[in-house]
Amino acid sequence: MASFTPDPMRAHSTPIFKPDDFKDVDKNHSSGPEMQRESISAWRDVWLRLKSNKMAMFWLAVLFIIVIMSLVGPLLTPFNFRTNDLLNTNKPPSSEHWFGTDDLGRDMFERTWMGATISLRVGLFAALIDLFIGVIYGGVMGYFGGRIDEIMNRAAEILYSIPSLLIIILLVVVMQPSLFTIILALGITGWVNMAWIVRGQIMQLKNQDYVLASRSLGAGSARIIFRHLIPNTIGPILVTLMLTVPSAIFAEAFLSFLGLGVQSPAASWGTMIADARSSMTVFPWRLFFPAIFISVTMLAFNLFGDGLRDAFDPKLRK
Amino acid sequence: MKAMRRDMQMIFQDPYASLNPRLTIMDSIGEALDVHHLVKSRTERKARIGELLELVRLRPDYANRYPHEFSGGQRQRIGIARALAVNPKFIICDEPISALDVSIQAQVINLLKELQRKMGLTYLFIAHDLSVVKYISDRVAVMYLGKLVELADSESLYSRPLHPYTHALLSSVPIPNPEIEANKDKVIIKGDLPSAINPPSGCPFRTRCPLAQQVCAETMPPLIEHRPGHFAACHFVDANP
Amino acid sequence: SSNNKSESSPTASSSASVTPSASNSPSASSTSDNQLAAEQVFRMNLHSEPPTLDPGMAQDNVSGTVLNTIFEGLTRVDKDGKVIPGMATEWKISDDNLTYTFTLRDGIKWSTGDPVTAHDFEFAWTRTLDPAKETPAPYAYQLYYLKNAEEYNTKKITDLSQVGVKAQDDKTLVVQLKSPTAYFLNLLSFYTYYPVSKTAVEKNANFHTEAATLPTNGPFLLSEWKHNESITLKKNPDYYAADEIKLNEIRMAMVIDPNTEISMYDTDELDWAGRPVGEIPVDLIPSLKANADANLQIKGIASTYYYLFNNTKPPFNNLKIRQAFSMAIDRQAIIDNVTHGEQKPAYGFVPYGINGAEKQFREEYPDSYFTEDVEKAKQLLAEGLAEAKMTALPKIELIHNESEGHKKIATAIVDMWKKNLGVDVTVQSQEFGVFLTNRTNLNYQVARAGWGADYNDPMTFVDMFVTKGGNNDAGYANPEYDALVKKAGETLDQKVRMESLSAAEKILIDDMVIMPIYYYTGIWMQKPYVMDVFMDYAGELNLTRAYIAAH
Amino acid sequence: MVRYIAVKLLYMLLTLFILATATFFLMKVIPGNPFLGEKKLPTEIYNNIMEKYGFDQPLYKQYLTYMNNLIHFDLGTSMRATHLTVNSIIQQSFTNSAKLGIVAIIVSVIVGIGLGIVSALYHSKAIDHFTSIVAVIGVSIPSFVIGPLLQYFFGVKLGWFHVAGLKEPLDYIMPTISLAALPIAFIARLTRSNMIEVMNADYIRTAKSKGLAKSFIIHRHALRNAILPVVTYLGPMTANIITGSVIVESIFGISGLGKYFVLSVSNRDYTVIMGVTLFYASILMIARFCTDVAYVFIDPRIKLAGREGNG
Amino acid sequence: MNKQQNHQPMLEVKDLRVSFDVREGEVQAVRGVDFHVNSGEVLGIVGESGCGKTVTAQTLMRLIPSPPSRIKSGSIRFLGEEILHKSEKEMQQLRGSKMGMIFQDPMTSLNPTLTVGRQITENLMKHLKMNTAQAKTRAIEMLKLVGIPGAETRINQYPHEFSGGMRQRVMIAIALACNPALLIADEPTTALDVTIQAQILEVLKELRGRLNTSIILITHNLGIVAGLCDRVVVMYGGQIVETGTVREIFSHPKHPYTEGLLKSLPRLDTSKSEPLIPIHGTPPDLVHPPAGCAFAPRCGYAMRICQRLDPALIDCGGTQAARCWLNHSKAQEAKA
Ligand SMILES: Nc1ncnc2c1ncn2[C@@H]1O[C@H](COP(=O)(O)OP(=O)(O)OP(=O)(O)O)[C@@H](O)[C@H]1O
Ligand SMILES: Nc1ncnc2c1ncn2[C@@H]1O[C@H](COP(=O)(O)OP(=O)(O)OP(=O)(O)O)[C@@H](O)[C@H]1O
Ligand SMILES: [Mg+2]
Ligand SMILES: [Mg+2]
Repeated sequence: MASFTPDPMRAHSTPIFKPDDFKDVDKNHSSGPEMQRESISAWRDVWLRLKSNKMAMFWLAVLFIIVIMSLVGPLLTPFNFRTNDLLNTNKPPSSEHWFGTDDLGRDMFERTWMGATISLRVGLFAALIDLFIGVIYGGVMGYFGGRIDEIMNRAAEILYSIPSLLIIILLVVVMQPSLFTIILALGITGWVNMAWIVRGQIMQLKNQDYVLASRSLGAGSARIIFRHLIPNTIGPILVTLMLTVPSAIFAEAFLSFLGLGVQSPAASWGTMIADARSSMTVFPWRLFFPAIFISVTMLAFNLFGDGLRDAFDPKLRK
Repeated sequence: MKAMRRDMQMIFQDPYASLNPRLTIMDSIGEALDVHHLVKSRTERKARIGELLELVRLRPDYANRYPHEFSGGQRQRIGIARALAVNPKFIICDEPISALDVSIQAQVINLLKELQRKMGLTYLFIAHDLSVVKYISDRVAVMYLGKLVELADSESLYSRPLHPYTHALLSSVPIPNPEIEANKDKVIIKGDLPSAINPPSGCPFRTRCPLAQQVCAETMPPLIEHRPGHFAACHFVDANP
Repeated sequence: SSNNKSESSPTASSSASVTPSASNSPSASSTSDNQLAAEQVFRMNLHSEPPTLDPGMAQDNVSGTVLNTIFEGLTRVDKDGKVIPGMATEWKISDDNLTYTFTLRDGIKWSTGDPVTAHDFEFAWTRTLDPAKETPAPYAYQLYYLKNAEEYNTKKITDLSQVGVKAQDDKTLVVQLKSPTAYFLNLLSFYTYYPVSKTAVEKNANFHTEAATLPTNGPFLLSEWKHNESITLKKNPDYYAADEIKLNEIRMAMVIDPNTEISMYDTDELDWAGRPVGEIPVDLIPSLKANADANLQIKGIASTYYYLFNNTKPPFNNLKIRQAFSMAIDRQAIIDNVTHGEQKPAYGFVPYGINGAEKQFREEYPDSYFTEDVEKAKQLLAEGLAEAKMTALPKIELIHNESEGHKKIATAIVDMWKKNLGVDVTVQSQEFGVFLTNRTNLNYQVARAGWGADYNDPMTFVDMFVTKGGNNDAGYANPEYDALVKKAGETLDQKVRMESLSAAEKILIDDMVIMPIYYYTGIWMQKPYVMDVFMDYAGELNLTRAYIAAH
Repeated sequence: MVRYIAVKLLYMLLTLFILATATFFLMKVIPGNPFLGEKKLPTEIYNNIMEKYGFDQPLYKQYLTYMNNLIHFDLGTSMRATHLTVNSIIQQSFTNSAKLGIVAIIVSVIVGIGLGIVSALYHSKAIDHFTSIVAVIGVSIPSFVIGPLLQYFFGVKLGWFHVAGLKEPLDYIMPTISLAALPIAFIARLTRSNMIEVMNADYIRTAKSKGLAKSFIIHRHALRNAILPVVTYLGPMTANIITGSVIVESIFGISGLGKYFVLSVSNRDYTVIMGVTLFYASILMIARFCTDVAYVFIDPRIKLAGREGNG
Repeated sequence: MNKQQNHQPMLEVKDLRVSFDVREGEVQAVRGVDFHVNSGEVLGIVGESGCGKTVTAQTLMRLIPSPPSRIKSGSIRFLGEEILHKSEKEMQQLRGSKMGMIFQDPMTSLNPTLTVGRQITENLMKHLKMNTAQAKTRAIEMLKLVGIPGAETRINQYPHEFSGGMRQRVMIAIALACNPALLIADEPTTALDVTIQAQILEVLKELRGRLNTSIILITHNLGIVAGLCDRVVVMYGGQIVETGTVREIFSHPKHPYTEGLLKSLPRLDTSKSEPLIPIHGTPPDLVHPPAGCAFAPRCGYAMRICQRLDPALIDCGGTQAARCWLNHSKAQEAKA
């Protein structure tokens, strides 16, 4: 017979028997404690998993701090983002000007946080456009396929090919510069990449059995796209966002050169970097601070995004 | 279409692939309820899902898990629960119990039969396990290479199979008794299964049929009613032992 | 940008007399040959592909920079700005100052070997004026000094023989002017007046598209033209003064980015960077000045940087408000801390470097038309508001064309207005085409502008703001001013002309039609071994007599 | 297949037509024209020029004329550099851009995918974070900063490469890095993200059960299933990179299409704008088409759109 | 049949415990499993769905992903060497060549983007160092062996072009390709019709006869167990509840669960009108396994001790042992 290891239970079994141990149990016993645990929806589940990811939460906190600083940062110094001090131009960081001053003697600390409000908003809106237009457009293209795909694809290609410079110039002519125009300008073509990425993923996923299963349950296309396909594309979607956001932040700088974005003396990280680039070897701090904050923000966003991605991936349980 | 989808349901052959890996089974089963608005509140939804899971002998507290956290048989049962969720009238069961242990098979079969009795359900039951098929079916169709070769009520088919393929099938069923199994002489049908891409001329089974003759290669035998309600497609029905 | 690239750049400023900046004068151009480096190659950056190398079609300083070295007109201008003979050895001017008779040099040749004749000049000029030309010449108006040139070009007459240029024979060219023009000989050195080989054009209408088919008559030949990449010029051995030409080769790169240009200069890939076609980034100027190796050069050029007020719409249809704005800024502070280019603060419109009757115009008539005075400005603003029956200024927007330098200046000025007058002005940077359209259509309140001399006379500035003048983007209309300009245009008496022009300028500034800011300087770097490159009063480069000293 | 390609071509032509129309009108409604400058031309000369180019005609007539020329493959000559035909500009600039672009694409694909795989394999380990940081810096620092920095350190300070131009093979290094930094980062992140998912798939377990080496499993089994978004991205990216980047071309003094195109917009060089736009769109569409075809090779379950619908 | 008790068993598993970490806690999927397989022997594993058969099988090949799984204790000795101490590289040498596995889920276990042919040939090329042509010939042979018609063309098709049963056969072909010494077959024939099933079983038998391959066969089909296996292990709730030779188990099951299993079988001779007799109740919660016998709540013979104490495997004579208090001498006394 099989050579089983001696069971410890067996060795000590005799003394622990009770007298009535070998009597039959009452037949109407309950089938054990039925512990109906709290039911958790998938979204809550994602959140719980995210919460337990220390790295992700750390970077979320960093993002949060940057947002807070963009609001309170400007209050921390006696300076004002627009007031020139022509006698103190291009001064390196000091105890007075923590991040130094720029070419018009304006306090860089002040301007960095002022720039944060604009750049963060631009990034946020670009991300929203990507999510709402890009993902949906791509989802519809990919899922329906056939002629719908062909036509939507072509429309996207046209939008993507029209020189954005011309569109921006047109916008300058017909609209006042404002955050809205920035969003509009970025929104016209910013989402196309996302749409294509999502389309590709969905073309790959839509042949999966679970889509068929869901359809046979009577689920509509919208349900299949949003509930089944898009959550399974979350990885590439998050990654694409990470490309969109900094691109939008720099595109905004470009817009402001053409009269659409934020206008001097207001600043954004993008315009600050663009302004500082010609003298970056001479006054490196003017480039350094906005660049480092964009990088840290993007890093936070990405590493948080990684955590989010992992949280969405049920197979990656820690 | 949606209404029809509700009346008609399908249990998929591959339970794992037919479950969305990113949805908890609560959501996968709940989807059926949501789509057809079968529940009014969250608590009702939860209760109904719990009920369904218990029907297929899964612990309701597994509801928050994801498909990959289940065993093969458990997944298959989730598929069944999902199909039952919408109270369909007609269910296509594509090998619904192949991955279940016999005890749970028995439970599921009992369940299906009970539902059939209570609600007048109709099943199209696709299976390889002939004993199960016999037990659950009223009528049985045997297919070979995309063609129907025999169709009869199950009693008649099992007691007096007409087609040589059916015959071979029945004799291949493994019997859960080591004594019998050891001594049984099976009709292991010889020859390769022909390709569906390039099916043989005439009767598709002829390449493996012990009775095959010239005529089988030339003409496809029609499906003929040999006895009342018992159809078979073979040139040599009578020659069949 | 198109017509005059230099004027869209704010980095340059100031006047000829400012900062003698020992730029390019190696003690009295006396060059003993043993000082020459073995390799006589000069490398510069041309910024971008020249739009054309057809002298008749050119209108920009990139093309001009190349054309000036490969072609030569009837006259040349020497390093001191004096007109000296070029293709013509001598000329006679009639008493009414309307007819010029030129005699061409002997032995002058096209690079094809054909002789350069008076017919080539006649042909070139009339071709430029031809209104039916396949691509009309934009700079045809540079020839409007000739009799009936404008009429012919604008199709008022069709008879070519009435136009005031005629080759009497191969060697003699007779030119008739519409009216006496004091600076006509000077104009003849400008590229629109260059000759074009008649035989070449008749053979191949696209003669100007490739190096191989473009005949030139200047000190250098177009040896290689890689479109959009580079241009190489070689010394022309047949040039009549070939012995004066030391450089064997001029290589022109086409790099747009100013920082790259400077890096190339730093790594000895270029001998010259900056003015006239390039631009030194403002932020780098202080450090370059401090760095002796960089050898930064600054020289005043005849251009003015100013802001236009829209004189037709409130609030800037009110003189006092205009004055308040103009007086409330600190020009010297901008130059010292923002532009860094040693420009001269401008309180008038005509820049330094423009000739007056005897001396420079600016020396004869200093620009002391107004002074900066914050207190007065505040008071004027209050008065102006009252006059205009306003309690506060409306929203004001300042537009400029897209450029880092313009933005900087605008931001500084807006901040001064804010500090000194308490007014909020927003700045909008606009794409060049949009900006020009807005400015032309008076669709602005305050707009940035710059103007460089077309020829060395105050007229090139002052005639701008005549009523309905083509370049009058301020919407200014003043008959008194118009009359003064007209008067100056009708006489050859320099004294009277200058008097009238300065009177007109005074009206212009008293009315504060524009707000002058500074007079440009040209800023560039040249390797210390580059000798005898001259920058003229307008900031154009004369490379023809340059050489590379041994180093 | 022939029919399929024919239908595709028809769609492409239609797309080009719509694009040409849209660009034409867009170009015309925005202010400015090729003959504006700080110094204005005298009215008569200006009008004469306008008349010569037909700009005085009603817009629809200009449009018809343009379309007529287009149908005859006549893109015209540049309005600013009148000595160059649009065809020759595209041909010459594109060659320059494409040379650099192809190098950059190859580098970004190889490095990007490599980094992505490494990240995925060491998911949540230090090296993953490190590559993430590198990738994020790649997208957060724009090429107009990377380029000059490289130029400053390797060109000016160390003197290893020419600051501008592509005179020697080594000169490709700096512009390639500037051009490829962003795609590398993006490709790495895309690869990583999908790779993590794929590495958990059942078929990878099957592959492991065969005793295959890890590297083999990755390149044969995992990569193919993870690569789809990278291929998607490669379509437009290829179109963008081989037609050149203004910034990189300006910084490194390369006479490419990207630089030329931006110049042509500010000069309102209508014929060039149009020609380059159509050229770019054609490349984009071809690249997108190749992407779609590549999908089918990568994942046989995907059916080409236009061949078979899916409701 | 092959009584090889004296030999060192080919595979020996001792006190294997595998858990999964989920939010609610730890799913103790395998809770102390001991068994061995001799060479040339077919060991059947049957048991409740979800009782840990697949987890056990995958642990044998170290294929279970970790995290989320954890091997908490135990040892797996294969050919005398400890599997759990091997490096990933060493495992690569074993897998495919010495141990082959047929996975339960044939749909997701094949790579959708590679042709079936490639998926079969690659381990041939790796372990048997065949060249492409040889491998291809062999792959076609294997496909024929498992009864796939038109193997020559099928080899170039992709998994999604195959029916469920065919994919399962491809999986079998992959596992068999290199003639492993130990074949772990996790429900290899669920999707096959009986004729093909019979054919596959013949192949397995032949393999064992010819190469002395050991087979661990996990299945729910007791008929197959009866026909093919030498010994059987019955699992319930992550434990082995009964073990013995096929005959012993089928003729006189010593554990109520085994008994229940055998009773709930539908047979060809079962009448339609009588309901099948399933085992009532729900399987145990593996996050909080009961203190006593896991089967007690569902057991018709449950005694008080069953709810309190988990029994050990108790010898029942012959090679049979069962984890049930009923077999304890005291219970027999009490019953008597
Ligand atoms: N990744 C996982 N996370 C959590 N629990 C898991 C996971 N995988 C399996 N389980 C649980 O472990 C137990 C054993 O699963 P296993 O797959 O071994 O069952 P099985 O015996 O193969 O059943 P079947 O016959 O249904 O295939 C099951 O209860 C299952 O729910
Ligand atoms: N997408 C496809 N492309 C090509 N052939 C296919 C495709 N899907 C199925 N087939 C072929 O069609 C035939 C029937 O497949 P089907 O899935 O209906 O088989 P089945 O009867 O369900 O078999 P099983 O019992 O093995 O599941 C098979 O030969 C299969 O190879
Ligand atoms: Mg299993
Ligand atoms: Mg099937």
